[in-house]
Parts: sequence; C-alpha cells; structure tokens
Amino acid sequence: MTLALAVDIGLTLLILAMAAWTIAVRDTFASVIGFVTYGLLLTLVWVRLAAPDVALTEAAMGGGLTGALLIGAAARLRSTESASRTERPSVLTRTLAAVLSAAVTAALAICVLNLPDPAPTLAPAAAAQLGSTGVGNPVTAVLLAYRAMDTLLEAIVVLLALVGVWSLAHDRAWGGYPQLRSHADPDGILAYFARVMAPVGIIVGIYIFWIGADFPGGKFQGATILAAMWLLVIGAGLAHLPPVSQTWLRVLLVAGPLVFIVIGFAGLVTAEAVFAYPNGYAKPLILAIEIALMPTLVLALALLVAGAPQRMPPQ
Amino acid sequence: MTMPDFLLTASAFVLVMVALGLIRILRGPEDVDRMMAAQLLGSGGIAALLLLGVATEAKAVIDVALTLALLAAFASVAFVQGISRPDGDDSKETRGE
Amino acid sequence: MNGPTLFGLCAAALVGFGLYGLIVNPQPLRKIIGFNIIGSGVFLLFGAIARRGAAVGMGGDPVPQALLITGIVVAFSATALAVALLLRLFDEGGLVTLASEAPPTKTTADPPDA
Amino acid sequence: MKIALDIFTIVAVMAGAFFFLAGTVGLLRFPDPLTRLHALTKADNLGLGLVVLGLLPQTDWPLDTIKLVTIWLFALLAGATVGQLMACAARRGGSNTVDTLLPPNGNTVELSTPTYQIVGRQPFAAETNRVPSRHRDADLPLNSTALHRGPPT
Repeated sequence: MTLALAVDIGLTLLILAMAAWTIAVRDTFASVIGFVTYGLLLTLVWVRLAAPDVALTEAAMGGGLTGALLIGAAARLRSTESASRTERPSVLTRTLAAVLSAAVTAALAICVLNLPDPAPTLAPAAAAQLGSTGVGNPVTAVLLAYRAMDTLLEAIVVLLALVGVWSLAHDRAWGGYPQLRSHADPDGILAYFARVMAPVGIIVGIYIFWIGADFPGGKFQGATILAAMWLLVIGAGLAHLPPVSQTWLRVLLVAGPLVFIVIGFAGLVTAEAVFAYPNGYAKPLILAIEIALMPTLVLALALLVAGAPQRMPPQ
Repeated sequence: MTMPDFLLTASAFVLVMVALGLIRILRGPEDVDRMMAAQLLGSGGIAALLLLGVATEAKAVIDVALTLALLAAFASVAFVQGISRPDGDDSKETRGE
Repeated sequence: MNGPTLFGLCAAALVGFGLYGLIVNPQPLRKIIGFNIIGSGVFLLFGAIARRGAAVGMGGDPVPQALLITGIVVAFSATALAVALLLRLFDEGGLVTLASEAPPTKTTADPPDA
Repeated sequence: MKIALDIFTIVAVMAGAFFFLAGTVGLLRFPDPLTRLHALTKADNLGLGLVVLGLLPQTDWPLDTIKLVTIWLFALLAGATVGQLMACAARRGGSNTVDTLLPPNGNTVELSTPTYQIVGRQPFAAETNRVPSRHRDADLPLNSTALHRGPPT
C-alpha cells in the first residue's frame, strides 16, 4: 500500500507543479500546453480515485477538446500578447490576490481534514436500485435513472452554449460557416493521418458509448471522441463544416433533448412520475435516450470547438 | 516481489521519467520543445496508466488509455496546426467552398 | 494520510492557484484557463469525497461521480462560450483587454465573403 | 509456462522503461529541437511499444489484447505524424516565427478584417527580432540540408 501512496504523492506534486507553471508562465501558448498536460495528469488522478467514468470524461474533454479550443483561440489572439503584458497588475494587487488565494486554500484544506468519518455515501442506495434499471454501470444508472433531470438539463446547457456561440456571429455571417477551416494539403501527411485514424477512432467512440450501460463509458465520452474525429477530418482538409443554417443540423441538434423530454413525460402516463420508467422497460428506454442524445452531443461539442460562424452562408 | 508490485514500480518509474521530461516544458525555449515534452507525457502517461491498470486488475483503465491515446493524438495535431498558423486567419486559403 | 485526503488537499491548493491566476493574469484567455483550474480543483475535491464514500463493492459513491461527469461537460460548454465571446471582442477591436481605459476601437469589421 | 510469460513481461516492461529513461535524457540533454525530436520518438514508439508487448501476456484474449495493440498503433501513427509536423515547425524556428509564414513582400497580407492589419500587425514586428535570420526561408524542400542547420540552443 505504501508503494501506491508514493505514486499518489508523486502525482500530486506533479499536478501542483504543472498548475503553478500554467498560471505563472508568460506566454499564453505555453500556458495552454501546460493546461493540456495538466488535464492528462488529472486523468491519472481520476484512475487513482477509482472513478474510471470520470477519467474517461477528463481524458476526452479536459485534454482533447478543451485543448483544441484553447489552442485555436491562443493562435488567433497571439497578436494581442504584448499589449496584454503591459497590463500587469501592481504588487499590491498581486499580494492581495496571493493572500486571498492562500486563505481559500487553507479554508478548503481544513474542510478536507475535517470531513465526517465514516463518510456519508449513497452507494448502497444506488446498488439496491441497480437491478431495477437493468443497467450494470452504477454511474450510468445514476445519470439516466435517478438523476435524469440533471442529464437532460446538461444536454440543454450544451445546446444553449452552442446557441450562445452562434449568436456571437457578425450580422453578415449569420447562419454561415464556422471559422474552422483547414490549411492542410489534402494530399499531405495530415490527410493520411486522418484517413487512418478517424475510422478506428469512430469505432472506439461507438464502443465506449456502447459499453457505457455496463462498464465505464457512455454517451458523453463516446460523443467527445466522435466529435474529435470529425474535427480531425475537417482539420486535415478532407471535409467541411456545414453552414449552421442547415435544417438537418438543427433537427439533429434538438432531436436528442426532445426525445428525452418526450420519454420523460411519457413516464407520467406509463409509470407514476416524470422521468420514471415503466417496469421492465427501463433499459430499452435508457438506451433510446442515449442513442437519440448521441448525434446531438457529437454535433454540439464539435461545433462548440469550431466557434461562431465567420463566413457567409451560400446564397 | 510479486507481479503487481513490479508493475506498480514500473509505473512509478515511467511517471518519474516523464516528470523529469517536464523540465523541458518549463525550459522551452520554443513551443515545439514544450510540445515534445507534452507528447512524452502523453505516451508516458498512457504507459503508466496501462501498468497501473494491469497491476490493480482494473479493466476499465485500458479503455481510459485508449481514449487518452486517441485524444492526445488529436490534441497534438491541433497544437501543431496552431503553431504553424500565425493568427488563425485563413484568408490565404485558396480552396473555395 | 491516505489517497483521498491527499488528493483533497491537492484540490484545495489547485483552487488557490486558479484563483490567483484568475485575478492576476491580465489576458482574458489566461483568466479562462485560471477559471478552469479552479473548476478542476473543485471537481477533484468532489472526487475525493466520492472516493471516501466507497461501499458495497463500488470504488466510490456513484452519485457524485455522475455529477462530476455532468460538471466537466458543462465546464467545457462554458469555456467554449467564453472563448467565443473573447474572439468576438478581438474581431471588434483587434485588441483583447479588460482594462477600464480600453483603447478606442475601430469600426465593426465585416467578415470576408466565402 | 506461467513463469516464462512472467519473465517475458518483466524483461519487456523493463526494456520499455529504459527507453522512457533514454527519451527523457535525450529530451533534456540534446542541443536542438530536431535531435530532441529524435529522442522523443524513441520513448514514444519503443517505450510504449515494449510496455504494451510486456503487458500482453497479463491481459485477456481477445478484447484487451486488441485494445492494447490498438493503443500502440495509435501512438505510432500519432508519433510519426506529429513528429513530422513538429520537425517542420522546428525547422521554421518554432512558433514565434510569424514572419516565415508571410508572403515574401512581407507587409501586405490579405487578412480577413481590415482592423487586423492596423492593430494586429504591430506585435509581429517585435517578434521578428527574436528569430535568427537564417530561419526565415520558409519554403525549403524538406529533404534539403536545412534539416541540419538547427542552432544549438
């Protein structure tokens, strides 16, 4: 057990060093690289905390998609770097910030050290109900059975964020193509990479989605992988993003939450409550919701990375 | 020394190696160098994760490593594109829609 | 000292780092990164608490873990929206600043035609 | 048989760990980006590859085995692609060489927004000073001797 603790301590030190450097480094581009590295280390921590579902999400979101999003922004904003450096706050501000941050850290640390023992847990309650959902993975069961409302609202949050991003388009680019376009030679190495990687990646994404019912995995993780593969193909110059005014795109984007809501409210008739599933039908209904949410999430996550429309729609 | 202990030690060793490689992230000097250190952390992290997973017989860890391998590759490509693109502006693009 | 406590303390420190970066870094993109580090610190704290709730053969309490997944996805969405706002600000004036005496911006630029 | 497989695991994992050591030492000690890249690919391909190879006897056939091999293939593919792209970026002198990506006449790039030209261009001039002049030729063929010119840093 001491060996495992040594690994934990090393991991902690590594993470703290990486976070401090990400905050302190002058160059924004370097900071983004630090942040992605930090996300990768967090994935290892989630595994150490016996939360493989969270580790999968962190690996997909924290490192991959957020990294691509931030790097695109950092590249575009590079010309503002030197102007921003002149705005460095005064010594007083920095001291006050350091004191405040240290106080927050100390308060949280005291809370951590005084957590109740034995720890309260809902694990037995979740385990007791697991059989009735027909789902093997307790996290998926929580996401789609006991706390389905959260998951629905989460999908809607992703959608609303996308609407927010789109609404930041210039008037003339309204409903047009997102900025993301490739500089890559369509016969170059990147195209080759995308041609080989994307099909295998799509299989992995669907696999992660599919095993989510019984093992760690699920729609968010699978959708993130699929979104990343789509962006990869676009980045390699093999495909284009559609203009955001396309009808099929908008239909697919709202279809997932809509199916979720319909099934949820059908519970009022078929079972006793909203988001209750009739006996014996829990698993197929959960599966139906997951499958309907999948395209919504893939499209929404990829388009969030692509950003606001920048070019005019076709006339 | 049992097999899990050996694998755990190997995992810790790889992590330490990767941590030393992170000095390159601190030093730079160019973003390319930093990216290389991040790439080393990517493959080292995957190796450490696999060793850890097999040592503790946690099957799901292999899936995590698989996801990590995919997304790390994706992020690396996004980074190189970001580096070779001065300000993200693409008006020099000649291929029309 | 055990694993969850260790990572809980690590999480507390991360929140502190992120808060400092959020306040001190002048560039808005860096503030977004700082904010994300605060977020991950909070997630990690939550994860440590979930790990302490390990029972009935589960490695951790599944309810906080499910909330964590929700949280990570929502954090990503918020980050994407913040970045989009930032880029729009850049498109407007060519400069990104939160300073009160912002330099006069040029007229609104139009995107090129496709 | 079990013992033979275990010994194989130990040998392969140790060899893999050695290549991570080699990669780290190279990344820290080598003088310029291209040689460091050379060291990195050793850790990437051989280090991870040998670790995966060593773990194969310890995992279940067939699904886990396929996954492990897939992970290594991903790493190989990504390493080869990103390595080449990074080498191109390093040859140009890294990320700060904005000027190498501009057309030869330098100052007139058709940026999409007129505003960028006025405000966004200024810092570029400052950045230019940081780039060694011999790195400014952007369009050298890949197989030219340019590959050997990296300055010791």
